[in-house]
Amino acid sequence: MATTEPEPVAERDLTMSRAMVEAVATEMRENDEVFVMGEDVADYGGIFDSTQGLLDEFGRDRVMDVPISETAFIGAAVGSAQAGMRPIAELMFVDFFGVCMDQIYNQMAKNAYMSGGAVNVPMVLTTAVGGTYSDAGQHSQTLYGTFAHLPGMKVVVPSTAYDAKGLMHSAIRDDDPVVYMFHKRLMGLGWMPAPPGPKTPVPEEAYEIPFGEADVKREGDDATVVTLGLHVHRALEAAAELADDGVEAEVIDLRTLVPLDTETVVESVRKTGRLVVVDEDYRSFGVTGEIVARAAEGALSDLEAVERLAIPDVPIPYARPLEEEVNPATEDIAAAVRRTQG
Amino acid sequence: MATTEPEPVAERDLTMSRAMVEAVATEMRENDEVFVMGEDVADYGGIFDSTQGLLDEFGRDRVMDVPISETAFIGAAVGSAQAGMRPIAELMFVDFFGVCMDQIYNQMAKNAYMSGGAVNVPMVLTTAVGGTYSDAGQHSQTLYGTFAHLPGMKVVVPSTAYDAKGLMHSAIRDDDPVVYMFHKRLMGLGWMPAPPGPKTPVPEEAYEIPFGEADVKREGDDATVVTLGLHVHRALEAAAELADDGVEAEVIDLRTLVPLDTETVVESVRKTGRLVVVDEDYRSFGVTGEIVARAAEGALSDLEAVERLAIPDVPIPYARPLEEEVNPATEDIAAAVRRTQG
Amino acid sequence: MFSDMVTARYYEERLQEEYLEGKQPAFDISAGPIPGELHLAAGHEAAAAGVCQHLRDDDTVTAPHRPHHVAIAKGVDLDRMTAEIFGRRTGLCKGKGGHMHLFDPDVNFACSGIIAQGCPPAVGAAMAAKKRGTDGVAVAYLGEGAIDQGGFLESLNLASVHDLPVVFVVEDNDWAISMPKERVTDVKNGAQRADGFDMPGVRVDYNDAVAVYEAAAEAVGRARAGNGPTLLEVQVHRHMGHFMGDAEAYRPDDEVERLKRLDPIDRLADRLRAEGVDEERLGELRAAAERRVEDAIAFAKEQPEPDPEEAYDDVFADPPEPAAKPGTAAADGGGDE
Amino acid sequence: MFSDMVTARYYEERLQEEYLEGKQPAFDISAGPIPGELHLAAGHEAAAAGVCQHLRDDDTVTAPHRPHHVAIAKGVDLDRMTAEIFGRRTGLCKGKGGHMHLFDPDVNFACSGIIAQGCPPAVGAAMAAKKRGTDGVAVAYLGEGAIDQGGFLESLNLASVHDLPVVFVVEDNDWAISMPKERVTDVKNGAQRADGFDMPGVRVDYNDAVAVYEAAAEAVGRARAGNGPTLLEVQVHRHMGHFMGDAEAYRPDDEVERLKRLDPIDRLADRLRAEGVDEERLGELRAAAERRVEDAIAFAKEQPEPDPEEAYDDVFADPPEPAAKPGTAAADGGGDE
Ligand SMILES: Cc1ncc(C[n+]2csc(CCOP(=O)(O)OP(=O)(O)O)c2C)c(N)n1
Ligand SMILES: Cc1ncc(C[n+]2csc(CCOP(=O)(O)OP(=O)(O)O)c2C)c(N)n1
Ligand SMILES: [Mg+2]
Ligand SMILES: [Mg+2]
Repeated sequence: MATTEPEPVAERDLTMSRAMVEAVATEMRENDEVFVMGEDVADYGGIFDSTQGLLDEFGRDRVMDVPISETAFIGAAVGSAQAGMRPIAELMFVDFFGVCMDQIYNQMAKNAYMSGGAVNVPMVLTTAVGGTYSDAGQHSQTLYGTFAHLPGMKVVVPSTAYDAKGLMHSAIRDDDPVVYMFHKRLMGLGWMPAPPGPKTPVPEEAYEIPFGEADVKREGDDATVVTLGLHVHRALEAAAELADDGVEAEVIDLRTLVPLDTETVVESVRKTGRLVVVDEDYRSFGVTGEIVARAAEGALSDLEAVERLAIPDVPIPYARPLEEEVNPATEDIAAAVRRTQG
Repeated sequence: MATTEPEPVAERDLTMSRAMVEAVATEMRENDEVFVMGEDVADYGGIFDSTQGLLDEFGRDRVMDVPISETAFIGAAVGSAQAGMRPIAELMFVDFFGVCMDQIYNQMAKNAYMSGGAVNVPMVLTTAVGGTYSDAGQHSQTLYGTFAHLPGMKVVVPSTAYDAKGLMHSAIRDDDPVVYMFHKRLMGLGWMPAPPGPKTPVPEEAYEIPFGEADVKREGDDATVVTLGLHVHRALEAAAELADDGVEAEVIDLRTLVPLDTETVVESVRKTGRLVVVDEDYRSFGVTGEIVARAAEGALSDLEAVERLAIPDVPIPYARPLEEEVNPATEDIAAAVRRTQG
Repeated sequence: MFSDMVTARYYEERLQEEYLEGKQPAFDISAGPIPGELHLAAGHEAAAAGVCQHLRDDDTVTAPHRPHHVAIAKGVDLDRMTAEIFGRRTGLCKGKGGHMHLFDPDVNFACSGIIAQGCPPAVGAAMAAKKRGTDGVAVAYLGEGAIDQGGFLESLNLASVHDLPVVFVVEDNDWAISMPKERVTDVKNGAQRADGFDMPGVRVDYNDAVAVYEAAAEAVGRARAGNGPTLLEVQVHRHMGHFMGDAEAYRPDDEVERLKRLDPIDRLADRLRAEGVDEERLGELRAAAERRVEDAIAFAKEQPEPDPEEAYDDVFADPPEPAAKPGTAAADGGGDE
Repeated sequence: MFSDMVTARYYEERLQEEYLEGKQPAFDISAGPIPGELHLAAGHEAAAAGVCQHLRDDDTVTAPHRPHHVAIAKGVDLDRMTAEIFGRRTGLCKGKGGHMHLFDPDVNFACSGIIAQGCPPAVGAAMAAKKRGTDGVAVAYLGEGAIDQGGFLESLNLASVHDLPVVFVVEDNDWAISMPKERVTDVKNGAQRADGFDMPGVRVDYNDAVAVYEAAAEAVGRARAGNGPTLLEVQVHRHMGHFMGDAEAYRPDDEVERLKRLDPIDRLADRLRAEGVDEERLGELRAAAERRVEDAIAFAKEQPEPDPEEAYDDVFADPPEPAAKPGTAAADGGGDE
């Protein structure tokens, strides 16, 4: 699947949620088999605006509110996808995966393989991830590693409106199940101000962003910062600070965890020799470990320093000073990069 | 909690399942608050003999068959643990976690933290893991990384009868939730012959094996093989072969994933400079990545070669040649160690 | 009952004030003195007070994401609960749990923000009571939106087959966030779910504390006597948004006004007046409730925030030895830092 | 119906033979021509044949861990299914799925080894049929042990509220492995679960194909006409162990003998005889069934095993570019190997 990045005819600055919805609406117009299912996706338009406006245009048959029965409706998405439709099912918060994981990982993700390719499951599972607003232990996780670990699903994590739209087009058109994780803090919600980064110019036309291609957001020779989601923006901020002190950090936004663009990471590490991995998942047995391992496998002799920043293997606490302590901040990233120098 | 390894007064060779049941029975005799719940744990004695004989001694009130409702009964274990009892709940195959993960990771694992320590959840979740007998994609996984990744549960994986008993005593006495993962192929079932390793001498008295202490099964200077569960035995076999060629591999059995004994791994890597990590979980975003990352963090300058062997990010296939291909074999381990030499 | 209800109502009103005040001029979920989401229960009080009136401290209650009225009726320490909601170190959970995760082991109260997932632990508490031969009971609260969730349905069966002392209390406020119940289930009476599990199902059709009290007397009595579980559905009303900040565009304009005319507190007050309780006494009870709430809020606001370092405590009760903060170089066996 | 039933019965008997033969003298699950676990359905045939008789190729069926009789009744290709069970490359799933994971998209058949998890996808297939305006229906099979599982119970509600064309078929063989149903539910009639969801629940109390056929005519007809789902429970009998190798120590000694006297195939044969079908014709049908089964087994045994390298295919339909085997150095961007 090649990238089709058109010359932008008309571009507007969009929030991430608008960009995501625009892709869904475009695909729904072009393909009657695409429909949306989830809790509060119709009249409410998605708790995080992920389906805003779709009910008005497409009606209740294609934008379906469903009972609070994630196993039943995500499984129904699997069944309708196997029947050839292209459902988009929303798991309101990724933290709720525990009530429906069997449908996600034992059916959705494995049916293609277990059937030897006889069936496909072309569906998108959208889900909100991330903290920073004191929603505590059951509503603030990203669980990036949990999903990326289990084979058979593609896992994508946009960090900008531009990527949100292109990744959504690719996800809906993909013949495999795609887990599309959008970070609440980046969506541009009226009630949860986003940092400046995620709102970007977005072309009006449809375009795809191919899976498995990381985005080098900023080039630099002194250290490689590998990250995704919210922390792309924190890493860029840290890199700007570091640049003032003459330290040039390369910032890589993975964009997709499965497939993972190891090559871009390894090439960068060959160049910089210093690796800092940052994410908002739990530290151990997750994304940061995997990136370090891939770098070690691919560029061990060049690797001079390694740092990981992530949630330090504690559930996400509620009170602000506690949550801030465990969620890597811009200064933490800058400090980690500095530790790798010299 | 200090180790209490008594001078063996009387020792017998036991299978892993007998050793595990012996610990459970001993604790049940001493503490009325300990009880067992699960599917087919009563008359059947556990599909993998994990509760064999307990019904006869303790009766149906303390050895309870339950409906095929994992969310309800594992959640009931959480509730009774919070009320001060010490339930042992069995999830028949770890592969079924998807129907009950919310109770496991959002309640069992987090309630201590979310309550600021006001409540404890002293329960043991026993579960069968692993493949090698063509049980295909939904019944052959270990999911080591999936459980170890999510904070708040201790995760233990015995590889011998001696460890199975000691870890079970520790697990029941521990005030935290402990996930006790036993490998089917090691249990010593009549219908699934175990390799020779897991059947070991086991003292009759109760003893604990403290969590977070890896076991150096074999010392060596040329390479460090870090592993657990079934692959401890394959690694030891490989090490024996390698020794014939003059390559001395150190074999480390992690025994517990949470807490993880980083120190033993790092020390060994400092000595050997070569790290081979082997397990039966999916390769990416799992155990092997974490161990490599910890070694890189702790001994980067000593690290000269890294290899990972695990299930190569595919669901477990059914046919024997396929399953054998994806599950690291003794020769694969030997070959990986050889690749790190020179 | 009246005291619990007016306390709960005033509590929610005051929390709403505190919460929104900190979010002026623009609503920003991260601003103001109360962190996070806030689900308030004004209009639900009868379901809490009518049932919990029958409970002792050693009975267990689990509540869902909308827990304050139930916690108050169950006797949770109001000062420490409020401190928790304000994210303070002396809160029930040292500021780690917050409004959806209130734990008070002294009165066996807990809550969880995941739909229906309080049900299985309540069944477990009942199982413990039965095994220990006490006459303790457990009550699991859930919303009508939760009756479609597997965790609840499985719990009905487990409680039924073991005749466990559990009462499931469904608070039917007709809405699950923006979804009216007709859109998500064919069943008009949630208590009907009991039929498939050979369990008594009872519905209280009016938002009325006395009716709840009477139905609960039977259900709790049945459980306490060892005769097994009951499913009790209670009509309640959601006077506020699903959470604070909910614009409620999905809701008919006049619905809340209409519901407020059926206010369960007014209804109980009328009843008490009819039984001869005079206006003065009611006023005193209200005033006492308000004082208690004001005191709790004042207490909470005085409390210190937790120290960032405390984030690393309490993951485990039995910490690994040597105790080490997860994620630090020490825990990782050294490093190049 | 008779043909499907005798085919299924003979199939299970022959698989049992093949399976156990390879496991002499000591039972070793990893030995012999058929890999893995094996759950056989002798005694369940009426539930499969009686329902599937009403189905077309474009109707969807999902089955659980005990799927062969249903697959046969649904018209799954017997040769390729058998090759799959023998773990061969020309099997339905190229040897990747095996006996619990048979997929035949030509007749819209699938199965899953996780209890009750075939129900939601069946609801989804029915949803697709409804959205597309076809009159297709979906049937989800499950055991009586699965009626306590959330995934089934949630599916009842979802199917009911959208009036979807689904029939849930519970095969009640009284056992869930070693657990008799009285131990795990208070409900004697599993169809009663429907009551809590405003859905018709029907039970066929005898292991009788004609009775199943009639009940299914109504249920499938109702679904096809757009009138919504039905829960149908059918009494069946488990003539064999839960899986091959099950010592069945938990089972009363004479139970199987007793059940065999109620054999649904004998019962149907009697009925056919009474309707004038002569012995010779029945014999021909049996012989044809046996030939078909023998051919399928012979076919399967001739097929090649898959090549180890094939283990890396089919994880994704749209593989990432450049296509790479997961876990190899290429996929990992080089390495020190
Ligand atoms: C498993 C799960 N799914 C979805 C949610 C998100 N959610 C929180 S409250 C709610 C609505 C609950 O409605 P109801 O049970 O009627 O309670 P009410 O809010 O009306 O009191 C939803 C969908 C959740 N917390 N858990
Ligand atoms: C979620 C889940 N829990 C447990 C199992 C293990 N298991 C497989 S079959 C079975 C018994 C099923 O009984 P029933 O549904 O009555 O079907 P039967 O075997 O009698 O045909 C169990 C417990 C499973 N596969 N999935
Ligand atoms: Mg509600
Ligand atoms: Mg059964």
